[in-house]
Amino acid sequence: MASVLFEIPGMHSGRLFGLFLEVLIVVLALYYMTREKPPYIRRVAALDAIEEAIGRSTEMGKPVFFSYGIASRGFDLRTLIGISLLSHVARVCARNETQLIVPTGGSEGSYIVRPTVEETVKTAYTLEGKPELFDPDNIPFFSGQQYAYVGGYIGAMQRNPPGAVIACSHASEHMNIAETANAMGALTIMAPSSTGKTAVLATASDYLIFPEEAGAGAAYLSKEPSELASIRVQDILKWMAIALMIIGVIAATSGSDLINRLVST
Amino acid sequence: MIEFMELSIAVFGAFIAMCMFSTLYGKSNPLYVFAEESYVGFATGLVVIMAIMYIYRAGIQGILAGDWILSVGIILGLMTLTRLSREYAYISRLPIGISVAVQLALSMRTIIFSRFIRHINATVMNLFPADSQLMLYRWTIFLSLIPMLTFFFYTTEMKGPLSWSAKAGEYILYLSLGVVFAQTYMGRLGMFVGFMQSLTLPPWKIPILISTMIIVLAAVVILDKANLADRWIPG
Amino acid sequence: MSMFFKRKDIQLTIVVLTFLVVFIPYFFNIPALDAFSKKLITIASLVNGFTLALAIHSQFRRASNQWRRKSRGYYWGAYMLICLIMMILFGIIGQESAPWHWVMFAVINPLSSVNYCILAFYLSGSAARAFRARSIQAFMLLAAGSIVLLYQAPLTGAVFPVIDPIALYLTNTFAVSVSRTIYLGLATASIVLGVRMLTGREVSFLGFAREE
Amino acid sequence: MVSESETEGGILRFLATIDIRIVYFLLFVVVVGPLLYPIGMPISVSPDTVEFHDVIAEMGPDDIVLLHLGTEFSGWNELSAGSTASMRMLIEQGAKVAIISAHPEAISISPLLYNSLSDVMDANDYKYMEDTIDLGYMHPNEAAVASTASDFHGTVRTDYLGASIEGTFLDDINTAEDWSLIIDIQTGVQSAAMLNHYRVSYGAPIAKHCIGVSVPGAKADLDAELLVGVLPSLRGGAELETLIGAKGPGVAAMDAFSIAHYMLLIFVVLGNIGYFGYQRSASRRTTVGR
Repeated sequence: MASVLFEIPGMHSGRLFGLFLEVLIVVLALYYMTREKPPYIRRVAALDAIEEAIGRSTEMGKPVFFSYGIASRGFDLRTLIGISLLSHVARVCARNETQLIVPTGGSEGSYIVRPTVEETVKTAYTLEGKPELFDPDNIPFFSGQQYAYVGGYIGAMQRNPPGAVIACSHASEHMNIAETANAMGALTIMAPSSTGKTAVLATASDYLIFPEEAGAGAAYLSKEPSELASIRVQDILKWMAIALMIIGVIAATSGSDLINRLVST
Repeated sequence: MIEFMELSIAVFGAFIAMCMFSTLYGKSNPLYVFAEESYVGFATGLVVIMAIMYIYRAGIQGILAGDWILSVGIILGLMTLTRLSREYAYISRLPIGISVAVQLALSMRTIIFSRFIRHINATVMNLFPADSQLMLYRWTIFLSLIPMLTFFFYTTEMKGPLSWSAKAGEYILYLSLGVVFAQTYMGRLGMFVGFMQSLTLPPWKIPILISTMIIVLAAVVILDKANLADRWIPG
Repeated sequence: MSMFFKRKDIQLTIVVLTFLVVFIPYFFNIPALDAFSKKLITIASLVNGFTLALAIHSQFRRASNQWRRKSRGYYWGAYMLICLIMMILFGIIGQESAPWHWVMFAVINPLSSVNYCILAFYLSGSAARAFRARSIQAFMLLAAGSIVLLYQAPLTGAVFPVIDPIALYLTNTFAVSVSRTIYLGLATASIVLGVRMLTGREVSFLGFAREE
Repeated sequence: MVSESETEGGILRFLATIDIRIVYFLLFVVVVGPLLYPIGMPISVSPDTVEFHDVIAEMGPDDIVLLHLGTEFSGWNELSAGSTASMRMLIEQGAKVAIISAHPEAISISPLLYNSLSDVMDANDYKYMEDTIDLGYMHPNEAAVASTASDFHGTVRTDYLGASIEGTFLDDINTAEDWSLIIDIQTGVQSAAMLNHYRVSYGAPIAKHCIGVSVPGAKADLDAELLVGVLPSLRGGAELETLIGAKGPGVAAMDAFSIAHYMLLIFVVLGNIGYFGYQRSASRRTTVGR
């Protein structure tokens, strides 16, 4: 760690730039959340695959399995992205009158998340004008234990072969789900939540949604200002990171550690 | 002389492990369900007893030692139990809200350092150090990181140099994922090798392992061929 | 009184105040607030412990539903509950007791182990089946993966030392930059999510339904 | 009669669409075989392991080390060799060690660790409560990790069996910065929380022994100086055993480890030959048909 550029009395040393970034993110997020005009957002290819997968299941008369992960940390970023995608998938399924099965459980955090998921699916069916098609038995709770949940999930797929399986934000069980779905002949769309899982699922799924794409996809589909703002602010911060790195590297190579000291301040 | 305890653990442990492995046969069967339901029951029991122990040690012991403010934690914790009732579930909003707010603050106050600033710091380096290997590493990280970041832009139109950079980023991303795949395989294999080692050491366990393997495999095949596998599994 | 718990604005105000109590002393040197925030953190860790009651409740509900409907294999639910209750009893008897020790090593140890190491099989299977150089991207994945796989077998480095620097180069550079790319996006996304929660735009965690 | 090209197509087709269960069966064989009949293949030691070793080697009788068990039984199969070797080094150097579990299953792992090193502890007159303490399951969630980092004695008062820790070497620990070193045995349980609340907030040095899945992320953290050492997977454990001259289960597992890696590579190569050969011959047949 480089030494700090300066210190402010009453503040802990080395935390100023962090606080500055936090405040900047908050201000930018609030600005984009309240702005009338939504930011430009490019089409995410994997989203087309979701529609295609549901369409294929409808033609085959088979159900669609969708899971949002095991929510091991309750309502964290990945789970919320999963639920956001779920509300879209549920609407398309309701429109096509395709059976949608949403396995829940898998962790202690999942107990708190489950009721929200049920509400989300119910709302989607109501918004499509088909509340009578909503069946709570299609949102089974398998277990609060990760691998017991996987056992239930896999068993359900084996008994009721799906046309498509869309699984987001899972932990290590992602591979078990993908492999079983492949074995059952389903079209698999996997949205892993980390680098390691992305690498292994690249070999085991028909369509792969990168961790960041899932977030952008959720925002794109929901058109919800706060989710769109999230994507916009991420891009701005990435631009900022690139700028800091390029300037910093040029400075460091020419003998100045100004940028390193600035960000360490 | 092998103690009965040790022997029974080795025999039952190998048997139930093989029951779990039987899922690799490709079909659900009662032996697998036996292993799975045993795991759900015992593991949930373990988690519960550990949670009680934690509440006792970090909470009750503290209150008994005079740190009375911790009793707020116990009261709020008891309030979360109202989630079990449809009528009074709203009461649980307060403790859950407080708990989420603390987690959020803990994460927000540190993640900017551990997942942003420190990584910018680590990238901002002199690209011409004396050590040639270090120079190669630094150049590679710098030149691979920026295209990969541009690949993940969503609110900027991909035109001109940006689209070239994003394309390069995509190739680098797949190359990197290859490396990550290999490391992931190493991890899972390490677990498997380590586990099989625990079933073969000390050597008196070897016959137990081999016989349970044969028994479980035979049982699964027989159940499948006799169409009995489906009868005893939960529907 | 129930309005206190039911009103979204009151609940959100409490959330924001709690947040600030923990957030501010991390940056500013305010000893009294810092001491209070430390206690609040311990309190939150205790509250989380209680959510386990929801776990038992859900397991009981699942088992009793199976029993009531007499669906196929309904007795497994009862078996699972017996295991659960037995484990709690063993825990009460003591963590040094023989039954506890037996369950930990004869049941939980092998099952927990198999659950994860079975992934080695799935990974091998999918690599053997799907690791194909279908496109330039897939070729890059395959080439880098193969070099590192070769290096990871300890024998290779001992017999062909030339593989080590190449594989170390790949693991020390590309694997680092891909993780860094993900981290930089993750940090910002997490903070924006925090803003959404604190400003009431994401309220599902409080039990309010998510609407389209 | 079957023509030559069709036979070739048959083999290539077999390679391209191999039955997964053959792969599964062979993986069992190549792992169990060398464990039953060890070959004793040589292994090389990587720079990461040397760096991790050097960090632990600096610890002495005045140092208090936290061994953080963020693993369940499954991860322990992969990490036991490296963890035992690390603990052996600490015992031999006389450093004080406290153990905290972050997973319910880990409470039964610490006794395994002590048992496997009981002779080393006896030989070095290393005693429970005087030199080492097992604090049990104290990290169930992120808030709990932050709590032990910022107010250790406000959260932890007894060892795992309820004996008071007052008057022990842990009296010197108040916040995370008082630990000389943290050895984090990780499958991902409270791993980020340890970085955020021990390292970023208090600057405590963390050396991480992690499963293969976490290695890329750990390498990035090592590069960013959030970690002081990374010991990757079972292979790292075997290398550490080799470095300290205490060859054990880690080294013994390396035969199976090597062969299973080669097996996967062979399948990938054969699969690609099958894929290209089968596809090419398939397209040739189509062309002739036209």
